[in-house]
Amino acid sequence: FNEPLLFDQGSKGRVGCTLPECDVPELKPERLLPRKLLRRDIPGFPELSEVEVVRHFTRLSQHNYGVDLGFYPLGSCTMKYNPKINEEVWRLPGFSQAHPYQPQSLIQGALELMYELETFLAEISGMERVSLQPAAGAQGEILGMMLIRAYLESKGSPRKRVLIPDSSHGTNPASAAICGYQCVQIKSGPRGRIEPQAVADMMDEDVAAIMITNPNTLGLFEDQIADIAKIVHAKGGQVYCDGANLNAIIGISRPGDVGVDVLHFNMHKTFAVPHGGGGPGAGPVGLKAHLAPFIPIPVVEKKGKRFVLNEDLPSSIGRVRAFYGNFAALVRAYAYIRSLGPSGLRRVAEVAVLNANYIMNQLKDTYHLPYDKFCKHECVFSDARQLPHGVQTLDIAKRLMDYGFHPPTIYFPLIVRGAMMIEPTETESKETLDQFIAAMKRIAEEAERDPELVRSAPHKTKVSRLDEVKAARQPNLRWKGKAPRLP
Amino acid sequence: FNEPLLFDQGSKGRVGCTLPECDVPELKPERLLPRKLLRRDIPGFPELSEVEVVRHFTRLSQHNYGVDLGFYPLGSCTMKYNPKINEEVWRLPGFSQAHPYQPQSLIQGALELMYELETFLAEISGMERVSLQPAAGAQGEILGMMLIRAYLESKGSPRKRVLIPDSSHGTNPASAAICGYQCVQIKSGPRGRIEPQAVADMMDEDVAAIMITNPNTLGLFEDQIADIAKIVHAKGGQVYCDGANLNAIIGISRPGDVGVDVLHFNMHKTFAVPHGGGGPGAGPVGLKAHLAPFIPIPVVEKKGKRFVLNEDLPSSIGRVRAFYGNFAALVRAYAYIRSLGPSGLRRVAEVAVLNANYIMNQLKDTYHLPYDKFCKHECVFSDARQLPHGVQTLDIAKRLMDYGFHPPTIYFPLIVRGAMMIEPTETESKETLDQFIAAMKRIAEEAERDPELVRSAPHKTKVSRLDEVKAARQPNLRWKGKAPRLP
Amino acid sequence: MQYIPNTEADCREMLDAIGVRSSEELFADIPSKLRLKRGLNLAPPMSETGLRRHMKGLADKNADVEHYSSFLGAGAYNHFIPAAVSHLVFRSEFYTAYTPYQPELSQGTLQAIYEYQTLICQLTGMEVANASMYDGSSALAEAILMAHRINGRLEVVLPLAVHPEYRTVCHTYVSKLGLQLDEVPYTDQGATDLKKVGAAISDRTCAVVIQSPNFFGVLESLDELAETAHKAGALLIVAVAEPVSFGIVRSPGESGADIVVGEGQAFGNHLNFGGPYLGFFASKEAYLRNMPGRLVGQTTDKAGRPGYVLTLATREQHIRREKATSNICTNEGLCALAATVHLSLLGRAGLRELALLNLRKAAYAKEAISALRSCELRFAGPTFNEFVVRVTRGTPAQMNRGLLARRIIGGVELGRFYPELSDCLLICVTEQNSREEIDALCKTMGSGR
Amino acid sequence: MQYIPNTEADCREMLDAIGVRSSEELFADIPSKLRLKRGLNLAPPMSETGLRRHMKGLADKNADVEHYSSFLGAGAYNHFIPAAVSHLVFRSEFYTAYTPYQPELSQGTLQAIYEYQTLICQLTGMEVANASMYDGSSALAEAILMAHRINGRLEVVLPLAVHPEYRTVCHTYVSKLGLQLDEVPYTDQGATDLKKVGAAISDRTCAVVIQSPNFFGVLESLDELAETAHKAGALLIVAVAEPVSFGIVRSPGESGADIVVGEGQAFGNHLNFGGPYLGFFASKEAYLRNMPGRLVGQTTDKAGRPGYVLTLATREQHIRREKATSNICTNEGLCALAATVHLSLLGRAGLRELALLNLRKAAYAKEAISALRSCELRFAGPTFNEFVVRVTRGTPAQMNRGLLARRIIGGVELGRFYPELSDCLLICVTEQNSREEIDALCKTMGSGR
Repeated sequence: FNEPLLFDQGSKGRVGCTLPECDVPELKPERLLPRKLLRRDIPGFPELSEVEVVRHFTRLSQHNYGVDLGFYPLGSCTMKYNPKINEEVWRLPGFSQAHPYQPQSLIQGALELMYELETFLAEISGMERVSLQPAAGAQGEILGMMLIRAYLESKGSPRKRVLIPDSSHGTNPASAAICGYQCVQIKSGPRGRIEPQAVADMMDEDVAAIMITNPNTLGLFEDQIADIAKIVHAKGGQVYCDGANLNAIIGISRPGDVGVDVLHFNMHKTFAVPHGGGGPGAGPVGLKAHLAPFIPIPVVEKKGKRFVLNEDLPSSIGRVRAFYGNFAALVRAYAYIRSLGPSGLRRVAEVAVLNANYIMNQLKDTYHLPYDKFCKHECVFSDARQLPHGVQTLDIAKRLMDYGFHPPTIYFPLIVRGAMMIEPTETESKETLDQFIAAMKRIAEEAERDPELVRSAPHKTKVSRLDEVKAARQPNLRWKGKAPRLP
Repeated sequence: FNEPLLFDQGSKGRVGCTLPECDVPELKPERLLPRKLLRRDIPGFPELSEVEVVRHFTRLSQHNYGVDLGFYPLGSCTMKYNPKINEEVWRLPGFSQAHPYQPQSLIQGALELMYELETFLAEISGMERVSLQPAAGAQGEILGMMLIRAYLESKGSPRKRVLIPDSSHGTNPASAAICGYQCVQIKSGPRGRIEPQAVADMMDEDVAAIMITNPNTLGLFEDQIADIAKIVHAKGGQVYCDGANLNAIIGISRPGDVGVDVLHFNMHKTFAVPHGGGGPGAGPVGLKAHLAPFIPIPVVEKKGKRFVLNEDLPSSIGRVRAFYGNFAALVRAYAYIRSLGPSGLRRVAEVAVLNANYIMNQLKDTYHLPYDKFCKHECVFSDARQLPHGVQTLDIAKRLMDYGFHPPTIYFPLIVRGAMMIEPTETESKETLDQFIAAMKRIAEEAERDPELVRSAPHKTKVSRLDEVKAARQPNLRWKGKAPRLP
Repeated sequence: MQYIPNTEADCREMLDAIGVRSSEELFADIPSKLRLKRGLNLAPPMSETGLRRHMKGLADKNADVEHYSSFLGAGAYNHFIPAAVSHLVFRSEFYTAYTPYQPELSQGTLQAIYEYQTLICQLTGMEVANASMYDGSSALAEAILMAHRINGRLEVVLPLAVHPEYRTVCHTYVSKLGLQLDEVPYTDQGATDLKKVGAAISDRTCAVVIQSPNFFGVLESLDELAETAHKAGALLIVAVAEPVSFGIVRSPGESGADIVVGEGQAFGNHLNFGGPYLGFFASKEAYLRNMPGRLVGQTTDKAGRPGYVLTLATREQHIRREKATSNICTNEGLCALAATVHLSLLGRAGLRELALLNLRKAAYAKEAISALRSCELRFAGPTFNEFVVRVTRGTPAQMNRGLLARRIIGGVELGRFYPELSDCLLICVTEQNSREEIDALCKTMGSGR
Repeated sequence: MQYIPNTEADCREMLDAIGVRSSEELFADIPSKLRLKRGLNLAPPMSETGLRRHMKGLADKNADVEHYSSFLGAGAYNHFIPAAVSHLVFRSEFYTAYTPYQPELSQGTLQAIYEYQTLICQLTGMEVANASMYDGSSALAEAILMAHRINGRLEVVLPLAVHPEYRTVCHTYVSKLGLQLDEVPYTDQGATDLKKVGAAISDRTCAVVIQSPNFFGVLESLDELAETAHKAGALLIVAVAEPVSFGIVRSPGESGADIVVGEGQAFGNHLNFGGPYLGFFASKEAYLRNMPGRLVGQTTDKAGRPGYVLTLATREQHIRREKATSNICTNEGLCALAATVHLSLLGRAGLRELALLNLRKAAYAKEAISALRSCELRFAGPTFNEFVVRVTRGTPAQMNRGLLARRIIGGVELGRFYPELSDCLLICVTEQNSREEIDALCKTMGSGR
């Protein structure tokens, strides 16, 4: 059933909540503010009862697919199960109802948590300091590049260019650009990995850094990362690691041990913080000691038994957001780490990798696999075998919906034409993987037998394929209605 | 998509939650209990991870329809909107985590709430005492009849018979029977109400009581209830009122003022406690002073500023359940009464009655209306006009599902052949009523134009009509699987 | 009026459509003398903020087991409830639905109840289970009524070691139908005196009731009892108030029980100051048609797909009216759902582990307390997670006051129910009580005040 | 391992299918020297019970606005959140979804964002709004970057009355691109000195930033500013940190703003010790293609039914990579949903009433405080729900300590951000502060310690 917009429902004068009674003198607004500053009305604003609001959003929710409904193998997004206890603990009043400017004596629990989380993330990544401030991975990237820039400036020059592999995440080039760098692309080698020689060829003293995703977006471990780091460091450059795919190596290999200078984490990927349909996440940044003077303020420090916020860092780059980061997301990540402990976190990586390899192995005879052997947390297929039947990746993705699955990430990484990037995560059972594999095989059969069935999918969703061209050509970005309504 | 049973999922050795570590000596069970009392295993019991359990019940929930999804006009069930704040407050630890046997000094808030709720319910109903103990309306009925029996016994004889109108709720006769009474049916008069003369004809000194539902299940107010009460009282009988339909008259007329001796309330109808897909509800019982000595123990009393539980009532009939009633339901009912206050509660009745009359008025030209004029909280139609086309009430009900509505109560009250009993409640907007009315009119058209479409409905639900005969003839009441599973 | 969408203007339109001038006219059928001539005398309305504050104020006047160490049991158990349980149970599709009269829109509720019925059968070792009863006590009373429907006899053996409030409920429920309840004492083991039971049984005996673990926490010997009862043509009704024991204790079904009932609160339901709780009810298949309450069965739809419906409704009051097996209509569906979710999470291994943890913790406490000079164990029989302690210095009330001063809620004072045990406390230990808490309990109990 | 379904046996089967002996073999591509040779040095795993207890222990070491009276604002506001908000936002279909890349499975999220964009346009008086930014401060920084993309100029006027942390964020964000931020002082009204702004503007000016209500709670005069900026070819960027003011204060759009950004936390989002919050971002339609962040648009499906999609992605980094309008990928979708739900509940009348209530309560407090001998109002300009108090007896820190002794969290000590205001407190009053609380605040402030 179609659900009308909020603005097309309701009736004049309805309200959906009660406010406390006014227990102070009820002066007219004209007595309190200059008349020219006053607003009369907000035409078109909703007028609904609580009942209507609850039904509206309950129905909308049923038009959505989440991890709690089923398999969500979006590659590179690590859509793992979000533990319910974590959703309970972050809402404790001491966390969710604390004001950021409370006196430090009244926020000792929050500071302790942040202090410990920094320690945990440093240990997990092999980095020396961690800033918890960035609100998302992409903001972590900006912060990381800013730190590198500040460090290089302190050495005399910020330099000009940043090296970015063609298998990098989409946000990497944009992040470097915001920090004033030009991006230079490095081609992956035939093994789907960066070749040290390619880096050596590009590396000079105008290059500020290389941004590496490891494991990369082909799901492969950059096994020469240590050599690459040496090459970059030799010319005074820095190594930035996009940690979006940390889930594959947690407890097994630490970026800090293999030459990485800066790394961002995605709390909403590796550490089971729910993604919220597009955030909020959190993207802490780990760094080596030489970058520590530039870390954003404030930092949490321990003085004896007390925790304090220190803003007195003269070389700090400043802040990337107000206050201290997406604290409620940090609470969940902290709880997750405490639940699993060292052995549990390592088991996460082992099973995540096993699950991905199982899918890769079971589907490699059905779909074209551009890079073979073993993968880490995700595997990448292409539509090369289906294209001759006129069925492409988009069609396969849409058809998966009819089988009850969320599609994988598609057309990414760009270096694989028609890529399907499948990341199962460790929270999926073998049975679910088997069902997904069976569906993928059936779709491959359908592509041969009845390609139109696949091309016209999805057939079971609330809406069929949407006209994205129309959306972009004639942008309709808000309800315009007929404001003001009838009196 | 079909969701397999819990027992057909999972894999040997999976667990869905962690238990605290054992911090006491881990003695073998054989050392703690006699071997013959020990259990080895529970074959077939679920073995699932948290992920699987969460997905299972999330999916099942989407196979359900609730008030939060739409209109649910089940007559006599008063499916009104359940305020979300009430769901929040009952879960406060002081309510939800209090043990019933805590010392009285540690339960003063709970006792105060119960004491006040008793006062509120007495004021609303015009009764003199209220027992909060019954867990549901039907248990309230049992308790009410037990009180009457105990009172009559104290006067010399419990008597033998109970008069029950043909428009009464289904549970009334069963409740009277459990208390050892024979039931005698009274026919409604042509106005859909009980005629005093019919009662006078049946009334003698073997009749213990009359059980009246007011407003009755035709949605009509028993306007002669005061005269009927006089007739019954004159012969020493008692008047029991089924208060399931109190929503229609709250703040307007009080059963206690019109001759009722005992009345049960349904907290999950009138007082917005959610029904939970079949409970828990709560069914407090209001009573007049002469029945008070027989009230179940314990009762809450106020001594100075303190509240106490009193168990010392020598004539009490005892208890109908352990502890004090469905307390968490009582908390919600209390919160609801405090939210609305006197004017809000009266408005509930006014709008509930207006909504029902609006539907009755708008549909009376389309569907047969056995009893005309104004109704109270619900209206009753029949399928008399559709039957000639081979479409009956059941078909109309099922077809409503295709329009996104829950069907009304059907084939009840029994005195209307093919009854459709529609109770909109006050929490529905005019727009929703208009949509429902439009759907009902379309179905009436369909019944003429394309009766098979209606007869084969529903078409849009997860399952089509289910074989209820098979279910009853070959009862399959549990999973039997192949226990024990493979090792 | 956030819960009443229709505004004055909406109402006006509807009144016009109906053709009346005011909503007053719609109440014209209520004679003036039957009207309330004044407003209700209730507190004025509260805003949501005000209500939240007020309710928090009331709640804060209570203690709760989150803020105190508690050793109370006696039919209401403080067990850990995983966060996933309330997350799922409070999905509004479940809790804002009615009894599943229309199966096509209620497959979620119905399948969950079918699963619940299966779990109850597995736990109790019985063949059929219903969709829930109000609580353990009323389930027991209904079990007696059911036994009476089966064999028509009028005498029931009801041991004193059955929960005292359950016994009161049974008396209240069955006395109107002429049934007679015969009490039987307990031994120094804290178990029901089986000899006395044997002596009380005759060919007039309808049923023998037994609770295990009983009110004193002691596990009863069911096998002999089943034999004795069956020999006399009576039914054995077993009540279980602490169902976590099912994880480690042999099921009543294996011992020959005919009807097994009890309190399911321990699975997924909060203490809630005594309610709502969850009566479970299971029996042998032979007695199915005498069973009270709702039943969900599996069937198929017109397309042959599996589906679930309420079934065997011919036993129920809306078909048989006064001949119904019971008058139960609304039951405790959401509590049953909570139990189903919790049991699914615990699972085969988890339930056993949980039961074992309770057993071990209680054993640890029992041993520590038996070593104190101020107390002794009152009974010698095997117990699960509760046991009775006799206070030898001072009174139980004094001991509890001393504990309370240390934010420990001690045991239930048994004098309240058994005058002969007025020097005793009933102590319950669950997985929620850490060793630290148990040590603090013992230390304070041992300190003599 | 309740979150990892596969057991050892399941893993064994999968390894066999893959044809390797152990999961170790799957990591063969990680050279031994790049391996961690030891276990991670972290605390051992905790059970769910243990975790809950531990987290509660940490939370209890913090104060919260439920247990204290708080008068803190300064960019983070304590407003009442109706229970329906979290009930809806924590439906798992919403919070366990990813960014809606596949619209057919994401219509719920997408329609809600479309509604959110509409609400933001209505509130700000602007023509287009995006799907959310990280918070108010980064939204402001992005607004400056956007203005730079539009007119290519490099100088930005940034008044001192803008939130100090927002200013720091702007500096951090824009300095790498050669933009220059010129600070402008405030007057004794507490408003930005418009003459000085005028003097600072030239044909090199990219944008003029203004916050209203500003950091001191004072409402700025936007109309003149818009005129001055536009005359010089510069854009006017208006930041709003307390959006409840939209209910009663004229919208920036009406005053001629080009870009309006701000902090939406006040709508439906908890204080959360500073995050996650909700950056909102709106502009004139003419600048649409320079806007950062995600956008949702309405379109139709193949059957002509309306539906929603992420659109205008050509501005974004996965298409344009380093030429993208910003690098934002994950934003604050769930916070935007909470705001949408809260605003729907408040509605047209409720938002106005809420704003008025804040205005009146703050005015009441302002008047009471101005009557004290120990304090005076520092600025004379009109304010919404915050205002600056100069402490004339003792220090702000002393005054706050005195308040804290009565469980009142006083105002923000402004010396932290403005050395010249080190004798001042910034006091915020919302609908959450009862008159009683305000009276207690004033009484304690007046008691001289």
